Amino acid sequence: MSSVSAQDGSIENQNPRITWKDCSVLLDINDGDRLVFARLSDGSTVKIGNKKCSLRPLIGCPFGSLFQVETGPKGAYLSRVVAISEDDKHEEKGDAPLKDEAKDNRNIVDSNCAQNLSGEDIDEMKRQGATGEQIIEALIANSSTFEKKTSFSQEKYKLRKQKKYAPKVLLRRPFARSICEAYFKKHPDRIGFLRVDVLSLLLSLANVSTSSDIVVLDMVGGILTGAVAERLGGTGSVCNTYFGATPCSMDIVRMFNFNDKICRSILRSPLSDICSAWSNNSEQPKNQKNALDSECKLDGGKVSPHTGVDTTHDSLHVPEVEMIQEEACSISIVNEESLESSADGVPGPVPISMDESDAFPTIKACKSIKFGKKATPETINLWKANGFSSLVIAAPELDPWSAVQELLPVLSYSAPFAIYHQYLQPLASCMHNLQVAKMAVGLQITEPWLREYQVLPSRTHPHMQMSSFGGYILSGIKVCSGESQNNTN
Amino acid sequence: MSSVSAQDGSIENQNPRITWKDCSVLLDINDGDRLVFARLSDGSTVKIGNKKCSLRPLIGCPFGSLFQVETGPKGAYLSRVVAISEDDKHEEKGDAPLKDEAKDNRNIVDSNCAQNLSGEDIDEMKRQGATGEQIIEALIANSSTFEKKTSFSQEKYKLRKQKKYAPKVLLRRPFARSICEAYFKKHPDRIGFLRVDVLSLLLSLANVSTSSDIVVLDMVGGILTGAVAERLGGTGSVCNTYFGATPCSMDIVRMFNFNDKICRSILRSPLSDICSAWSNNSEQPKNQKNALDSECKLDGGKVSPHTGVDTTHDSLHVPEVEMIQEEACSISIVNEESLESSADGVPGPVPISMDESDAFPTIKACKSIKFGKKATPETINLWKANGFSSLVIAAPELDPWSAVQELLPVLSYSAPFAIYHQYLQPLASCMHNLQVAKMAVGLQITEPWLREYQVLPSRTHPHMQMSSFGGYILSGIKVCSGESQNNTN
Amino acid sequence: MKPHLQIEEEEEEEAIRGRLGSVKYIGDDGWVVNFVNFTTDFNSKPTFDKPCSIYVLQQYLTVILCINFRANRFGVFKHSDWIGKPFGSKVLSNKGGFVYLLAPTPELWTLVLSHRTQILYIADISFVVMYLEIVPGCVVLESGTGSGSLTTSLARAVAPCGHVYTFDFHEQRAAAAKFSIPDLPQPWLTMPSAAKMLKQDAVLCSFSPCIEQVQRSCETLKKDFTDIRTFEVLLRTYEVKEGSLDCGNINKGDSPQSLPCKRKQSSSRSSNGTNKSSATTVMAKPCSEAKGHTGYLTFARLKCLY
Amino acid sequence: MKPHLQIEEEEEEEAIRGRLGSVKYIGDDGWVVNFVNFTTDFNSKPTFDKPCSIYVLQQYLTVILCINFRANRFGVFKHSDWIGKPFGSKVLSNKGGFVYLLAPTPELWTLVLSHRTQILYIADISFVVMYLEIVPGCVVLESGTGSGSLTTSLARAVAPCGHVYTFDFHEQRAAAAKFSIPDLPQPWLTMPSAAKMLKQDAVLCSFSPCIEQVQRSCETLKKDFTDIRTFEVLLRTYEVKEGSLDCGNINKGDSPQSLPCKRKQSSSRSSNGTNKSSATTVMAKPCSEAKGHTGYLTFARLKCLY
Repeated sequence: MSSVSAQDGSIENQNPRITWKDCSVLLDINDGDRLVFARLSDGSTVKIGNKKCSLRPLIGCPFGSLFQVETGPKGAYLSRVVAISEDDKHEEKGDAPLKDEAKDNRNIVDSNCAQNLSGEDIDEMKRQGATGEQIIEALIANSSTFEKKTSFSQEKYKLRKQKKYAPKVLLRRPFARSICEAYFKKHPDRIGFLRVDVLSLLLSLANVSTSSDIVVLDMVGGILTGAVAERLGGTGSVCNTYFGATPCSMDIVRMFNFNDKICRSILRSPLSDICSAWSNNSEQPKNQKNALDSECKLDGGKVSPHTGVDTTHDSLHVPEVEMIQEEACSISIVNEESLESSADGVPGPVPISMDESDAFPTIKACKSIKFGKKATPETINLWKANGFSSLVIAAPELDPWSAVQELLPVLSYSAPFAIYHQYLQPLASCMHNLQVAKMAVGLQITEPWLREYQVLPSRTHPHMQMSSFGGYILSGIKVCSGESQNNTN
Repeated sequence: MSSVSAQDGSIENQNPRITWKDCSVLLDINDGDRLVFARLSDGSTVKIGNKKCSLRPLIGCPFGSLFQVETGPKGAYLSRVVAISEDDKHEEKGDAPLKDEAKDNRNIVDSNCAQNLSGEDIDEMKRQGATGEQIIEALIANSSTFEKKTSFSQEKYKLRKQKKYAPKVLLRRPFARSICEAYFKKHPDRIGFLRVDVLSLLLSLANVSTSSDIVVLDMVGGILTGAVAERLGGTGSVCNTYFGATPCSMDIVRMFNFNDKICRSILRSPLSDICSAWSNNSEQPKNQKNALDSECKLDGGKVSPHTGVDTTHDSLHVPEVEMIQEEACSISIVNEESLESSADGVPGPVPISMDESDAFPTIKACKSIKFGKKATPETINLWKANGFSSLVIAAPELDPWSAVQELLPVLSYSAPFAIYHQYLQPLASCMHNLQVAKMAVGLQITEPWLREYQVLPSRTHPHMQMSSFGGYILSGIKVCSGESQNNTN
Repeated sequence: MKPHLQIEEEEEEEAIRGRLGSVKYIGDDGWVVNFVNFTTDFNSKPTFDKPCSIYVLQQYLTVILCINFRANRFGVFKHSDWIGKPFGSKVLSNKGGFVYLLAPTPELWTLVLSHRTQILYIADISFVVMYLEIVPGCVVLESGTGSGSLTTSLARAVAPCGHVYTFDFHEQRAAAAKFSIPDLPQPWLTMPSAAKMLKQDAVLCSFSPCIEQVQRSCETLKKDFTDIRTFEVLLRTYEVKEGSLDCGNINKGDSPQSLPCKRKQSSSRSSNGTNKSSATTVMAKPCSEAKGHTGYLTFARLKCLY
Repeated sequence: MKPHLQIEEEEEEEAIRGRLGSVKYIGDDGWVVNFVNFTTDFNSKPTFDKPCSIYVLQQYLTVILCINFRANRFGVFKHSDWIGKPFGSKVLSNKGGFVYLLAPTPELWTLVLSHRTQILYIADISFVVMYLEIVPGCVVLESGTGSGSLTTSLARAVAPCGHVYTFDFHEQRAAAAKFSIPDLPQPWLTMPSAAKMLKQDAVLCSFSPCIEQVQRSCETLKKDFTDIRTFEVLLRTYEVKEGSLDCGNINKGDSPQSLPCKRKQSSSRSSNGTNKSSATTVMAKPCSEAKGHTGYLTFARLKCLY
């Protein structure tokens, strides 16, 4: 099996392949050593090493482009690297790694005096305008041990020097995958230690699919809400619910390049509103299910009647001017520098930084694309008419059974649910309670295990360091506990 | 790193490399398809397929010998297979698997009519005295699809036929490793699902080493007791303790080919006896530790004074005639057939069978090598003088903290302990209690993960089916919780 | 097209035009699968000798459509009783046995297949969809349809307006929806042509059971692709039971408490005369057997060349 | 010989004749290793340019012997205070800090080393000793001493009357007791000679970090060995904490209960006005980081040829 995906961008500009002004990007510096979220503008910059580089050269470039820091008359700037065809490289190097199998490092004594080039020499080269590559070449030429090393060690040496003297910046699309990976690598606590394979399994097990109405309890910074919305692509709706009166943060949704349609599909509603709507009328959603069936349309661009969230914008229930500013988040233009100022007390939501010195910007001004509006009573009633099609919970600090007891009733029958948790025992208790109450079938607790490999000639092995834990998932399908013989319509 | 082990049998005939009459062996039939424990005697037999073969030809053969079922004038018999040098094989086959890489099975239709040889034809061949190999050759010659198969599929085909028509029996040494593997594969419930890597880790974490006195709570059929005794090699002692009045079964110890010395090092004692001995005198064992130090000898054949179990036999505290028959197990000679009769009601301990039709024999008569004698008060006092040097618990049905509370006091300070359990939560509670009470340091819960690989040209990958769980281990080191400034002797 | 994804070879009872139908029987201790019929396209009748497009039409699944499921050991079920029932309903047999009627999902489909031949499992599938960054509107090419287990998930992810093109090289297999690991074609042969078909920055995934295929694929990929990464995903499942652990009767020695491995008995055994009581709790542990390996997933991103 | 197994390069305070000494400092949250001195042989002074034999002399460890451990951030410890104390004692510093005096074991030795360079870990070591069926009296040959982490465990298993012969090819490394994975020699070169030295039915083990080494080793082994099996062993550790989960304040909406990922706060937060109370319990979960790979262990049994 091999699969390839290519987007044709048929959904209105949702995931274009070329950056634009004000778009959100993920900068991968030196092969994952640093990961920085940024918004591209004429004024935004990124600090690499001790140099500040403008992000303007990145605007209009395809995602996937590689840049390198170069020094011009006006200081450091990012310059696009043209990919070298591997054909030439290959012929040149051949299977060198195999040839020197018999070579080993037994005679190399690490004395720290193998390098004849001093720090001053290098500084002098820089002053004279030497490129990173030239410095690396000089370092190799002046190393007394380089030639004795195995080609593997030589590569390692070069890579180390490249990272220092010629850092590379890869322009990446901020998708659920890359955002989750970036957070898991740098700040796993901010996404509740949710690993990307676990997130992907949550979405599968909850059957997140087009035109669904998905209720999420997202206490993992918004990564879950964003990932669900990305999958829905603006069809259906995501209801981000929360206990109490204060919504959970979903700052991470800002990292996605969501268009208007997707932003509008992300709604918030306190659990109390939802529960009270359901309890006002004790009728089960299943009773309306068939009635609504005839209204359903396949076409993704049409009205999705069971949600009230219109994908073509004209039947929106709340006029845009009525959006409650406090509860709606907005995507705004700021540049990478804003971290420092926000750390100094600029008001706004918690800044999300990926590194001591890197941050995704805080909100300052708004060219507003809003997401996370509060759901209106009308929307809630439309949700209620059908019941939610799936439930996803990622609330590391919450007892799963408490949440499930409140949230399972708002699901339609046969709707799948998936609950992420870091601890096994609370999920086990929850599963046991669901079994005893016969509220669900297909219950299982799973734990994915992810391993990455280094695949190199003669040096293939799993990575030596790995994440040994990504979390547990309890999943199941809600059923009618009684026989439904009498319910035929 | 590469290690090789060769035994020189310097400990009095403990692990000879050649079988003898009455020795216990593990028969590996068709590459692990069946595993049978048997005791070699003139009359013992093993049933392979529908043929009963005498085990007599195995007596006097080196462990590791391979046998094949052949049919002679007096019926089926086991005949030793002389190993073929791989040199010849290799030249002949070359790298065939690589050559037919482009071949695949796309044109093979499994129609079940590819074989032209009927069951009657094969029966007729057998009547005419054809060997297994001849039948296999005939099957290949009469297969219309064999030539079209990839060499990989051809090998698989041959192996399948070989297992059916020319079954092979490998004569293996019954060591802790092979016994544990055999049980885990065929009857994991009888050893509490204790996987061999977990057993090995238990022994390491408990620092099982020469001349130690190890207290074990073995509710896993005796595999733990046997493994510990094997490591001690007759030095020191194993105290198999138990709750209540009825000892736990340690039938599996019979599978080991233990000599007299090792058998005598395995003792039983109810926990109540041990605990009451300790409480009779509240002095801590640490106070005697230094006093005994000068008596210790390095030489493995000498008296091990802190145990009372003498490795040279002359200072044994209980005369052999006084051995309590009910509590001592014995190794006896029976043959593989005895399973059937024992199933029909022959009295004796529970038979341990590895298969529907295979069994390790029950006790019938005794040429008695006894193990598991009840420890005398003198022995218990000697244990008490030093404290036990380690504790190992494998009691799947028991709450670990209950057991640790009783057993930790009988350990000497700085003694390591290791507890196996199938459930995480009870071990977590136990660990937490030990931490709070400051009874131990270096506490950790670990879970080993074992994976086997298929390594074949162009077909290397982990085994598709694996044991995904071998159990958890809680380990730690007992310490003095108070400052011991005043205890200097 | 129907034979491709139909896995039970019983005859049809009713002809249902192009709708998804899936029935799962839930036994006392988990899933027991009796029948699944899974037609994936509504109007067209594509065949598998040429690439075809597959949609998963979730919106249409409000009427239960089931065929060929007549009886299991718990009795006979009348299908006419089922039609029109809401999903999630429990329906009874003549003997009082029951089944739940569930809406089909790609996961249920995969679960059904997992009882049969080698397929991609849910952990791999989920990871592939996520890693390839497949969102509505994407166009995906799948080489090696196999059982269709990945196909249904890809289709779900690209819906409503994307496309999945899928093909298989094995005629009989495409018809029988089987796929066995050692006979897979060499993935590296397809990679240069994949590179030509892909858009810039598109991501490729190759699933290979053996490490040698991975080694060779990675070598080949280096020419046109970058960010080549190889992963393995496995799934561990846990079993949950209610039970208790014996807290022992340690000092008295008056009640026989030998505890050989009789698992069934333990929780009901009374421990008399102790001050330790063993309360019943919910206990979870990993299942003992698991899929030890499915395959290696190699991902690569097409280089940006202009 | 001492420099081979001594890993801290501080000077000695007292000269201790050939005894094992190991001191581990136990911090508030686990092991912190300050010093280890580990001399493995009693009388001889073998050097590592020729094979030597190593005994672990557990019987002699009733007097604590420590050197070079003078001070840590918790204060200064007087070594003369320690001598003669029983193992397991807690001893205090001038500032009230404490250490426990523990008898050394191969596991403690390995634990100490794990803070430094690449070595064999306890799961691998345990499995190797078990799989090679090493019992008292065995004679074991170890090629590639490395850090000595396996050696001490082998020595423990063969004691009291067996022998471990060990050697290393790297002069400086044997002296510095380091060993780094990619520079390992090719194990397949030593296998034919190993086959000549081994007794019939003896078991060989080869530890290789890369799969290509395994593939090549297995090819080479086929000539003289049988039952060739390759394993990988990893260890997952669990962290235990006391805590509680929020049971929420679901319906009222009157108390602010937004729960972003502030882990520290959660257990102390009061949940007013609910009938659900969150009791404190002991909770365990796997540690997030682990050794993802150490190496492949290939075992093989010498063929019976006579």
